[in-house]
Parts: sequence; C-alpha cells; structure tokens
Amino acid sequence: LSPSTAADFKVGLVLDRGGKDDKSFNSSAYEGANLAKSKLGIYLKYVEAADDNAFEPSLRAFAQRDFDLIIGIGFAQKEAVKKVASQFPQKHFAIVDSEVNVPNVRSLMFQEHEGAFLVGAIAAMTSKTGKVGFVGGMDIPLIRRFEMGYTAGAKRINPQVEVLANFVGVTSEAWNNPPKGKELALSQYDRGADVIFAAAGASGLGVFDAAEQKQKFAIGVDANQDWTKPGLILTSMLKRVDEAVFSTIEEAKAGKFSGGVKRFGLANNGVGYSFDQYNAKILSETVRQRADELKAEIMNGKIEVPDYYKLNR
Amino acid sequence: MISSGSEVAVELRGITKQFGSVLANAGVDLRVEPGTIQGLIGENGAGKSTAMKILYGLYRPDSGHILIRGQPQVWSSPRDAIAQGIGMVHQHFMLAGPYSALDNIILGAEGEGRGGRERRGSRVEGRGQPSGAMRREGAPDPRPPTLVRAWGILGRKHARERLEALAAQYRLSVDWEAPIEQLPVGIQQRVEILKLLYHRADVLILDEPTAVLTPQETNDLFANLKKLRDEGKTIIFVTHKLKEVMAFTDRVTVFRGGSVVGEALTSQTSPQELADLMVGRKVVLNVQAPPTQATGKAALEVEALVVSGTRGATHRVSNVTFSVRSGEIVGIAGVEGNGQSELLQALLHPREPQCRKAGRISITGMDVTQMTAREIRNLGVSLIPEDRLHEGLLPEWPLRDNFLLGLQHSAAFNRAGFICSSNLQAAAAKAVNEYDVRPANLALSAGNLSGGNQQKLIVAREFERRPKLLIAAQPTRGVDVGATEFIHRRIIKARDEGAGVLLVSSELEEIMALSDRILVMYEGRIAGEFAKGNFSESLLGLRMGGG
Amino acid sequence: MRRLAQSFLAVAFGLALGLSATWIAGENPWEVLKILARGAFGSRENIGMTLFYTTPLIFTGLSVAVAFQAGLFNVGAEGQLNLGALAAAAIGALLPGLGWPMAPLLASLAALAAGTVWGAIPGWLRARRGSHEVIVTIMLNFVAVGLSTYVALYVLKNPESQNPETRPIGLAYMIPRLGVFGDAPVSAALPLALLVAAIVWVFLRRTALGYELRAVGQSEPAARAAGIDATKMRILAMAIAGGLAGLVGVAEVLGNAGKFKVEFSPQYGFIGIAVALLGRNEPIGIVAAALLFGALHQGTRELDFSTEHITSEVSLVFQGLIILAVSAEPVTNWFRSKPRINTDEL
Amino acid sequence: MAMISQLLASTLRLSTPLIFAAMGGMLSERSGVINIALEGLMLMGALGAAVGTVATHSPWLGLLIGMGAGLAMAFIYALLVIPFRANQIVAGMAINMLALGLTPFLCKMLYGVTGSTPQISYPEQFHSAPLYLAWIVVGLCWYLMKFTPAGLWLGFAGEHPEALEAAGIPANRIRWLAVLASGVLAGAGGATLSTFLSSSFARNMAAGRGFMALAALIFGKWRPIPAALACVLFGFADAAQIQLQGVKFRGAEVPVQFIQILPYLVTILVLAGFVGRARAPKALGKHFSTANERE
Ligand SMILES: Nc1ncnc2c1ncn2[C@@H]1O[C@H](COP(=O)(O)OP(=O)(O)OP(=O)(O)O)[C@@H](O)[C@H]1O
Ligand SMILES: Nc1ncnc2c1ncn2[C@@H]1O[C@H](COP(=O)(O)OP(=O)(O)OP(=O)(O)O)[C@@H](O)[C@H]1O
Ligand SMILES: [Mg+2]
Ligand SMILES: [Mg+2]
Repeated sequence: LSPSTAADFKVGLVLDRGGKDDKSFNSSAYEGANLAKSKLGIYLKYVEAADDNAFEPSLRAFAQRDFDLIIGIGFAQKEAVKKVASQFPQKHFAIVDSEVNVPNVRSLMFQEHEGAFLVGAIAAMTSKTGKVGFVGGMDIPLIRRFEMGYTAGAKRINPQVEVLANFVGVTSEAWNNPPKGKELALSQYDRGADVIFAAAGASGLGVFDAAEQKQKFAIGVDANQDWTKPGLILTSMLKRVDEAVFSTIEEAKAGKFSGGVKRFGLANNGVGYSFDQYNAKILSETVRQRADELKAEIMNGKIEVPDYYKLNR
Repeated sequence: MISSGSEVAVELRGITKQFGSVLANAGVDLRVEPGTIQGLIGENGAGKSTAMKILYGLYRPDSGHILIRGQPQVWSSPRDAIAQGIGMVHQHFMLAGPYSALDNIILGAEGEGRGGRERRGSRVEGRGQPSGAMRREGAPDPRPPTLVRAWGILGRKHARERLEALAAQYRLSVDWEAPIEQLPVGIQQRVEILKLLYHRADVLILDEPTAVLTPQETNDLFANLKKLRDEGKTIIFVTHKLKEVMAFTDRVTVFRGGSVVGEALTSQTSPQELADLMVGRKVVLNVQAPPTQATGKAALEVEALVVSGTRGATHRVSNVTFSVRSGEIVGIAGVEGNGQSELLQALLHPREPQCRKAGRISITGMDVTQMTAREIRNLGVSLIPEDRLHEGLLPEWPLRDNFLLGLQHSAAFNRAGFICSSNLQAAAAKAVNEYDVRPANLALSAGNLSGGNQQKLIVAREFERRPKLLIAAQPTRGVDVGATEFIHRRIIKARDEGAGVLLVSSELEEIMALSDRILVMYEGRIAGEFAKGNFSESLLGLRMGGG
Repeated sequence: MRRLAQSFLAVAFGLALGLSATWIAGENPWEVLKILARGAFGSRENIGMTLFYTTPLIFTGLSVAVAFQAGLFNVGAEGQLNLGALAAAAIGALLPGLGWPMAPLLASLAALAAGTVWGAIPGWLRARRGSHEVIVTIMLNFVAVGLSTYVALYVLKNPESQNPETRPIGLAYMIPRLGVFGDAPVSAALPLALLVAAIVWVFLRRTALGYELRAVGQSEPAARAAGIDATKMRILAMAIAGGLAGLVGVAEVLGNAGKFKVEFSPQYGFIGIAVALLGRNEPIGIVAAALLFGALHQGTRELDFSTEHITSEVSLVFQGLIILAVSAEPVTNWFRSKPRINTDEL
Repeated sequence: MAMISQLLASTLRLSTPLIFAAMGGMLSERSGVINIALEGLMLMGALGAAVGTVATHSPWLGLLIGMGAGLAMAFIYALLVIPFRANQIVAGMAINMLALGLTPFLCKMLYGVTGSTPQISYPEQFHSAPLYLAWIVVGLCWYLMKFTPAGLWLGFAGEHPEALEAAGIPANRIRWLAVLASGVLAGAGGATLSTFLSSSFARNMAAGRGFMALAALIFGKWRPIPAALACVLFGFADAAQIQLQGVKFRGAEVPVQFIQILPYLVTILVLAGFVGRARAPKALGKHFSTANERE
C-alpha cells in the first residue's frame, strides 16, 4: 500500500466532491500540494469525498494517522474542519475558501470578485461589440461573486456594456457538462458577445471549444488556462489556490505555521489575471496598462468592488 | 399431391413430454393418413395441444419420434417443421394486434410472394434429417440463413397478389391492411388459416378452432377444410366437442391423461362411446337442472345499458335491458366477444365511464350506478369471473390469502382494520375441505392448482358471502367433467337458496342445462329471449350468429 | 434458508466481480476486501458511519418496496427525500421559536408530508392518466432538485455560508445522537427507521389495507373484481412510498446536518432500489440490505484512503455489480415474491 | 431572424445525441426490452469515443470505439435481462450506476486523471457530420421498421414473441440483436457528446440525456420519426432555455432553476397524455422463454 517514504512531513488533502481533476480549485490545490511534494519532499496523500458527510471522517482519519498538516479544499468543509481541528488542537489544519476561527486552522480566502473585476474590465476593453459574456457552472454564491465582480469591471470601462450571463445548471452536474457550456457560449457569441468568461469547472472547456469554433475570445478561470487554446484565451482570472496551498505547506514544514485568516487578493497576487507567451499577442499593452491602473485603484481603495458575499448576507 | 393409398403423412411414435411434475404426453402414438381430416379429442389437459406443439416443433419431446412421410425428423424449432410443410393454427392466435393482416401472414415467409423463387433447390442438409431424404414437393424451400433474410424485402405487393388468389379460391376475403386487433375474431381465424395456405403447408393442425366461432362460421370453416382435404391436404383438428368430431372428421383419436386411449373411423363410433373413452368411465353427458321452484323480487335489473367501444365507433353494449329475479338462473348465451365481458364489467364498475356510458343498474332494488365496486359487492354480489387466473385469483399467493380476496373487510376476518389470521385460517380450512379443493394445503400458491381446483377455490370463496346475486361467467371453462358437475350443482343450490343467478357462458349445453331463461347476446344487443323449454340448440345458434 | 444462501451468493458474486476490477487496477483484492471490512466495521466510529449511511437507506428501501408491493416502481425516492429534507429544514428555519418536542415533531411531519405529496403526484398520474411512473419519477427527481436548490439559494439561504444550503435550524429541533459511536452522527433516526420498518411490515402483512395494496400489485384485474379500488391503492402506495423517502429528511436534517444542503444525498434514492431488491421487498430483508450497502459506501471511503488506485467512484462500481448479480435469475423470482413450490414436495 | 436561425442550429445540435439514443431505445423497446440503461450506454459511448479519438486522432475511429463501448455495456445488459431474466428496470439502473462508476475508474487507469480525458484538438473533432448521421440513422430505422423482415421480426418480438417463435424465428435472438444495436446507437449518441458537442469526456457528462431520450421515445409512441421529432422538441426546449436565462418577468429575473426544470415538466405533461396517449409494445418488459425452455 502506501510506499515507505523518507518524507517525515505528512500532508493530507481532503478534496471536495469535484475531485482531483475538476479543472477548478481542487485541481489547483492538488497541483500546489504536488509541487510541494516534489520540491520539499513531503509525503502527500489525498482523498476525494463521496458525499458531504465524508469530510469529517476523512479529516479525522488523517489526524489520527499522524499527518502533520491537513488541508480541506472548499467551503463545504467548513464545519467539518472546525470540528476536527478543535478535537486535534496539536495538529495543523488549513481550509480553502472558508473562514474557520480555530487557532490551529489557517483559512485561505480569495478575493475572487477583485480578480473577476479585472478580467471584466479586460473583456470590456477588448470587446468590439459592447457585449461580453459570462458562463457560470452551478448557480451558487461563489459563482455569483465571480459574476458580480466581472460585471462591475466591465461596466467600469463601458457603462453601456451588456453582460450576458448564463449558468450551466443547478446541480453539481453543471461542473461537468461541457456540451452545455459550449452551447451556452455559442448562444452568447451569436447574440453578439465577443469575449466570454467561463467560471464553470470542466464545463468551461466547452466554452473554449465555442471560442475556437467562432474564433472569438474566452477567459479562463482559477488556473492559467491560456495554453489550452493559444490565441483565443484572452487571459485567465487567476485564483492561486496552488500557491496558497504550497506556501502553507512550506511554512508548516519549516515550523512556521500560523492559524488565522490569510487573504489572497490583488495585493499579494492571490488573485489576478494571466499574461504569458500564449496570450501575449492578443492582450494588448494598453489593455494591460489600464488593467494595472484599475488594480492599483482597487488596492488603494479608490474603487470598491461589489462583493456578492457581503451584499447577500 | 394426392397420396397413394397407405402412405402415412404424419406419425408420432412414443412421444413423451414432461413439464415439471406434469406428464403432459406419456408415449403418444398417432398416425395420420394424407388427405384425411383427423379429429383429436380429449378433456382439458389431456395433452392434445402438447402433442401438436411437438409435431410443430415448438416443444422438443423428451423421447419418441416424429416421422413425416415415413422419414424420421429431429426438429429444433418450428422453422424445421414449417419447411416440411407443417402448419398450425394455435389455440391462442399467434397474431400481433397493431400489425396488418398482411404483415401477420407474411411473417416468417417474407419475400416469398414472388412466384416460383422459393421452389428452387432441395433441402439437403436439414438439421437432423438423414441424408438422402426425399424432398417434399411444393414445400417452401430451404431458405437462406435467418440473418441474411432479415435484410431482404418483405414483398408485400406480391404477397398480396398471391393472397388474393388464395382468398378467392377459398372465399376467405380479409381486409389486408387493417390492423389485426380491429378485425373480429372470426376474421382473425381466417387470417390464421390463410397464413398456413400462404406458407404452403400441407399438414394443417387446428387447435380448437371453433371455440370462438358461431355455429354458422363453424360450418363455413369445415366446408373449407373439406375442400382442402379433397385437394390432398392433411388436416388434424383438435377439439373437445363431440358433435364437431362426429360431423366433420374422417378418423378420430381420443386422448386421456397424456396418452392415446382409442382410435376409430368416425363412421364406426358414437358420441357416447367417445365420451366414455375421454373420461374413462360411463358419463351422463348432461345434468339437467330442474326448473326453479319459486322466484322472488328482482335481484338484478338492467335498463338501457350502453357501453362504448374502446375505439369510439361502435358500442360494445347497446341498449340492453333485462332482469334477474331471486331464485332463478338467467343464462346469457352468445359467441365470445359479443359484449358479455363488457356487460359484466358494467355491473361491477358502473361508475367508471369506460365501463358504463349510459343506463341504469339496480341490484336487490338499490340503484348502484353511483356505487363503487366494493359497495356493490357488499350488497351480496358474488362473482365467478370469466378469466379465473387473471380476475379471480392472485396466482402467486397462498390459498389462504386467496380465500380472503374480497372478504378482507368482512367482520369475520377484520378487527379494526387488522386481519384476524386465526379466523381466516379456520374458515379457509373449512371451505377448502367442503369444496374439495385439492391439494388442501393452505400454504400452496393458487397458481399451482389445476384449473378445476382453482375454480373450486373461487366458488368456495364466493359462496362464503351467501350471495343474493351470483354472477357466474364461464364457470366451467377448462374444468374437467367431475368438477363441472360439482360446480353446476352448487349453482343450482345457490338458486334454490334464493339467489338470483346470472350465468354467462359460451357453452350452449351448459346454458341450456342450467338456465330458467336464456338471453342471447349478439353484437352488444339482446338478440333473443327464451323461457325454459322454449328453445332448441339450432334456434339459439341462429340467434348467436345474428340470424 | 435457501433464499438467504442464494442472496448471499449473489452478493458475493457481485463483490467478487468488483474485486476483480480493483485487481485489474493493480490492487490486491484480498487486501481490498480487508480494507473494506475495516473501513465499515473497524472502529466504533466506522461502525457508526456505516449505521449513519444505513439509516436513510432503510427509509428509501422501504419506500421502493411499498411501491413495488403495489406493482409500481418508485425511481423517485431521490426527489422525494430531497423535498422531505427541505421541508424539515424549512420548518426549522421559519419557526425558530418552537421548543422541544414540538419542534422535531413538526419538522418530521413536514418531511413526511412533503415526501408524501411528491410521491402521490406520480401515483396519481399513473392511476388516473396512465403515465408510466418510472419515467415520471425520474423527471420529478430533476424537478425536485431544481426546486430545492432554488429555495436553498434564494428563499431560505444560509447567510453564514457560501454553501448552497438553508439557514440552520434551532437546537430544539435536533433529535438526540447515539453517543456510543464516537463522532459518527448516528441519531435517533436509526431506531426510528427500525420502528418504521416494523410498522411497514405490520401494515403490509397484517392490515386489510396492506392486503389490498399488495393484491393490486399481484393482479390488478383480480383486485378490481374483488371490489378493491386499484386507483386509490396505487396513489396510496406511491404516497406512502414518498412519505417514507421523505423521512430521510429527519435523519439528515434533524439528526445530522441541522439544515438542508443541496445534494446532500449520495444517491440514497437509487441505492434504495438495490436495497429493496436485495431485501426482497420485505422490511427485515431491507434492514439487512441497507446495512450491507451502508457498509459498502462507508468502506469504500477507507479504500480511497488506503490504496493507491482506487477512488470513491469504485463504490458505484461495487453497487452496480452487486445489483446486477442480485437482479439476475433465479434471485429475481423472490424479488417478485413468487414462492415456487413444487407440488411434488407436498 | 438571426436569433431564430441560431435557435434552430442550437436545437439541431442539442437533439443529436438524443436522436441517436432514442433510436437505440426504439430498437430495444420495440423488441420488448425496456431500456432505462440508455444513460449508462451513452456514458460509455462518450468515454469510448473520447479515448478513441485521442488515441487515433480520427473522430470516425473514435465514434467506432464509442459504439463499441456502448455495445460492450449493452452486451452485459442483454445478458442479464435476456438469458438471466433480470428485472429490466433494476438491471437498467444498475447499468447506469456501473457506467457512472466505471468511466472515471477507466479514466484513472488510462490517464491517471479521475473522470476526464485529454482534450481533443479542434481539427480532430466532429463539426457537423453527426448531425447528418443522426438523421440518416432515423431514416434507416424508419426503413428498417417499415420495409424489412428484420423490422417486422423486431416488432413481433415486442408485440407477440410467441407468434414470432411459432413462425420459426427465435424471438430472444432478435431481442439480443436489438439490445446490442441499441448499445451501438446509444454509444454513438454518447460519442457526439464528447467529440461533437464538446471535446473531451467529463464525468457523468450524459447528465440525464439518456432519460430524456427515453421520454422522447415514449412521446413519439415508439415510432422512429415521431420519436426523432420529440428529440427535436426536447432539444428545442433546451436551446430555448438557454435564451430564456436572464429574461426578466415582471421586473424580476426568472430564476435559472425554474427554467432548467422546464424540459422535465414538459416531459411529464407529455407522459400524462395531454398530448395523446401512447401504447407500449405489448410484450415490453416481459421476459420471453422459448417453449422448450419454459418447462
Ligand atoms: N408449457 C407448459 N408448462 C407446464 N405445463 C404445461 C405446459 N403446457 C401444458 N402443460 C400441462 O400439460 C398438460 C397437458 O396440457 P395440454 O395443453 O396439452 O392439454 P390439452 O389437451 O390441449 O387441454 P385443453 O383442452 O385445455 O387445451 C396440462 O396439465 C397442462 O397444464
Ligand atoms: N422505460 C420504459 N420505456 C418505455 N415504456 C416503458 C418503460 N417502462 C415501462 N414501460 C411500459 O410503458 C407502458 C406505459 O403504457 P401504459 O400506461 O399504457 O401502461 P399500462 O398502464 O400498464 O397499460 P394499460 O394502459 O393497458 O393499463 C407500460 O405498459 C409499461 O410496461
Ligand atoms: Mg380447451
Ligand atoms: Mg389445448
């Protein structure tokens, strides 16, 4: 079974139901942890939860088996992490996307709306039609947060801009339905959108297919997805779950683990937009300059990006 | 091909077939000469159909041999038998409702309508057929493998041409394009016979073909069969009606308990002799009920009842009015499918529009048209349904639970909604003994009883209600002579105890023996009413045929 | 006894097939089996988790079985249990002031009622309109998920969480936990499920109504001829089936989560079909079968943990294979509760 | 105007997988075998086609492999419901469950990735061929059922298998072939999901389409052309739903959830017979044993 390993620092990862390859935050978190495995030589073990009630026993099983750091991915694990962390105060825990106020838990929070704002602005600047699109996966608050930030960013550039927003579905199948994602995107392109932001897990791949078919732009999410369709993915809204996970592991291994909330926003590059050789030709200098100005304005508080979480309490 | 003298068209030798614990055929020997009509007669369950299905290749015999024109055969499916010119009209028609008559006929012989094509080559390597076997002349020919034929053509046009010629020859015209389910049974049977002719069968097996026919239709059928015989076809005709055997066959074979117990030239035997052979003892062919002693108030009154047909057009029951008084048996005669079933459904479920469109029904003087089936049954209505396995029993349940059916709310077995199993057990045990249901094992599932015993179980249960109105539909169908006699006596007893009895039967003899009055139903109407002593079989037969 | 042996064989066969799949994936099947067993029964908490998953499966198994006894196939338990849970959570969210014992009682009744209504709809459509209940219930599952998601997101949203879930219900609503199972959320819903199983048994086997319901399932024409209102029985059976599935809400909301979470059910409704099949539609068998499938679900979590190549989906493979093995003849004979007594043996 | 043609194009695309699956279902159900398993067969087809296309760089070969995957799963189904006489609904649900679990499992074995395959590059995807192919299949099914002996036998196997047997044609063999063919067609339907409507396999990507196809089949009264038209109707409902999202009604946005459940509600209304009752093949769901087996 588990290969004997020299690594004496053991990290356990409890992934959300989407699983390791959800092309979204689970993938990203796994990549960060995997990077830590190869760079830092830690021992890494991950499990995928089959249902919501499996989080708690999985977290606990890691704790009981002397894992040093246990990371829960996704807000669905909030209560489970809270409970298990309280039961094992000497262990270190981390959770992505949710705040847990227990001393031995580090909460890794991302300001998705800020990143979405930037790509919204980029979309509006690039759009020639004055219409941009948004394709969300499942209709949940997190995705609404992306949508709201994106819309605000676009409107900031062009108050007349029209944002077409669609959701793939109402169940978790929505994250795994690329045909539907593609159809939604095709429809938006047909209605005049020329840039579409996909925040839809694996369904986003369908949006990229549509972009290729229509030779129009799409925007990726979470990880840098520019490489998947070079020349068509305008940029990706980065949500650096991988870096947050990696740095948490790194610090914990070095004995510098601290609890509390760690926010990842524009300021510390926890969210942002991508720029690399794959989109260098399509993301113009001026657009980037304007985006960076906006970024600065957000950071110094000149612009307040609307936050769906706060507005919908 | 007219046969020469002593050649045997079909021979069964020592055919044995066992179904589970039932020995359906125990060494059946049968020889049929070509160009004759051979009657097969025997009681229900005697093994006639089984032997014929073996001859047709549907069942594989456990042991024994089949010889066609002297050549031994081993058949793995009806395909082999059909190729040897055997054709069969089954007791239950082998027709698929939504398909047209034409499609039903060409099934299995697709693409054969085109003249001559099927006559080429000889059947060289028929499965199990000894090499050197003679090719049967005029037989449909060895066809290409099924999977190849599947993609061929249906050949509807050619088929139709050939069929029209056949239909003209035998005066069997049919609406070729109509879905089978929209054709009357009599026509459906024509389709079955045309199917055999179309498939060029020269041994025709007909399993109880007259059960669904009027006397007139029966005569037409036999006229045709005789014509076919005279053309050299061999006909095997299964029935349990002695009269038909006497009138239409050349030879007769009697089955009992899975074996052949006698064989004779029809001209040299008599109905009584055949009946005694069939049953294995001397039988009184008909127990007559003495006329009723006293009749009371009306047990059932039906006024201007109308039941609409499933497909809109014609009414299944149109404007039927009659009554049954307590202490009398009213028989409803008629060929099946003339509205009797619908009439019974209307009596039980008058509230449901598909069961009753218009008309008034009252039972024991109470208007029941707005009552539920349960309320009606609670008035003291007992029912022996026509299809006992479907409507009378829960075949997979034990006898005890079957005995409770319909009585689950009766005070004897129900305590505040709970079933009182000790009472039930006791009552069921008593009834099973009294009505001689065998085996008297209350834990046995009802479907495992023989037909006669199933019927006795139903009778026992329905008489437990002490009926004021007894509706008995085909009460002795598929029941052996002993049980028939028993059930008849019970029905008479119920009448004598004051119940009104509505007896629906397609067996004229039964109707005539028991009824105090007879109504004949034809196409949903009452086509005649006769008081006791006022009818003859021929008169009833005429009315049943719409005459 | 022979039936038991046959079921056991079928399950073993299904398991063996599943294990060979893990073997192809590069695991040692014997080890896999040991891990499965350890995961399901290896510790107090694991036993507790097994029982936790068993509880809803008893409800859904009974739900499928009651419908089946009336000759209907309830593929809709998944939708019914979602609405049941939603209703319980809604009562808790809307009436926070209610005290014990009114609070859990009312919420449980709400779960029951919501499931009943959602079950009665296909029952009614089947009985009155002739719509086939299998397809209708499948469609209604999708509708139920859409409705409950809407309510959870927009009507009773939990402001404290980004999760699609309703506001938490008050503490007064929670039913007691069974402490012996460590941290596993085994609640009083388990004894409730056992009690309900007993009630269902008495209803089906000992009451006139249950008799009528089963009679309709055996043969509608015979039941109708005997004066039983088959239409009413069909609707009743589906309503009861829905109610039973709705009770999953009690276990989930009042016994565990304290709120309705979108997609909380790992397909309890569908596994319920397998539970009923394996339990031969009899309450005692269903309890045993629910335990088996609960153990399988819990045990595969441990597999994910303790092996290299096996993920949580394998539990679906196992379940599918076991159902296939059990559904094949001759076991189906008993599923149709068809006692085949040979007259020779009498 | 443009909007209408978009809607139409979208409708045709979205109905393509349904049409394949419904035709598969038609063959199976007309032969007397209920096919709840369409969903699982589609899933296998989707995976097979994605894997095949990734491996061979040809969507046509991918399609063949997808059909093969559907066929393999249908083989298991047929084995269970024909000789082993399993309850068709139970076995169908089990096949769905199995496919749901098996596809990610296979992905993991093949690519080390749970539940998805690598992307198929744009030039290697189907662009419109499946759309035409679907209608060719409809035409072939129509021809088959109406004008060939095979179609007649298939129909008899589902209406009155005893009659078929008595005509010398083995009914269960016909059912076997019909179920296998349904696996091939449903597999093709799944293949269009991963190689035409998108460019990779994703876990559970059939997302209820197998059930929709089944509903369309019933709506179409088990006949090829009406069933295909019903698929188009459902495709239209799906396409229109996309356009409807975000539409305001009395000033408030109509919730996505309500729009998403529309096709299911339509199906229920259809099944409730408000659009004409369907008559199922008479022997649908009933096991058949040849006279010789029956003893
Ligand atoms: N397929 C079968 N399986 C089991 N038992 C059978 C089967 N077919 C016939 N039997 C039994 O074999 C016996 C002979 O039946 P068969 O149908 O040959 O009688 P029959 O003479 O044609 O009677 P009937 O006049 O009622 O048609 C009966 O006891 C019957 O119940
Ligand atoms: N998955 C399925 N696909 C298609 N048909 C199915 C499926 N499952 C069951 N069926 C069949 O569909 C038919 C639905 O038609 P219908 O409502 O007429 O049935 P029914 O009510 O049993 O028959 P009747 O109308 O004669 O009472 C049923 O006969 C049922 O056997
Ligand atoms: Mg007879
Ligand atoms: Mg017979």
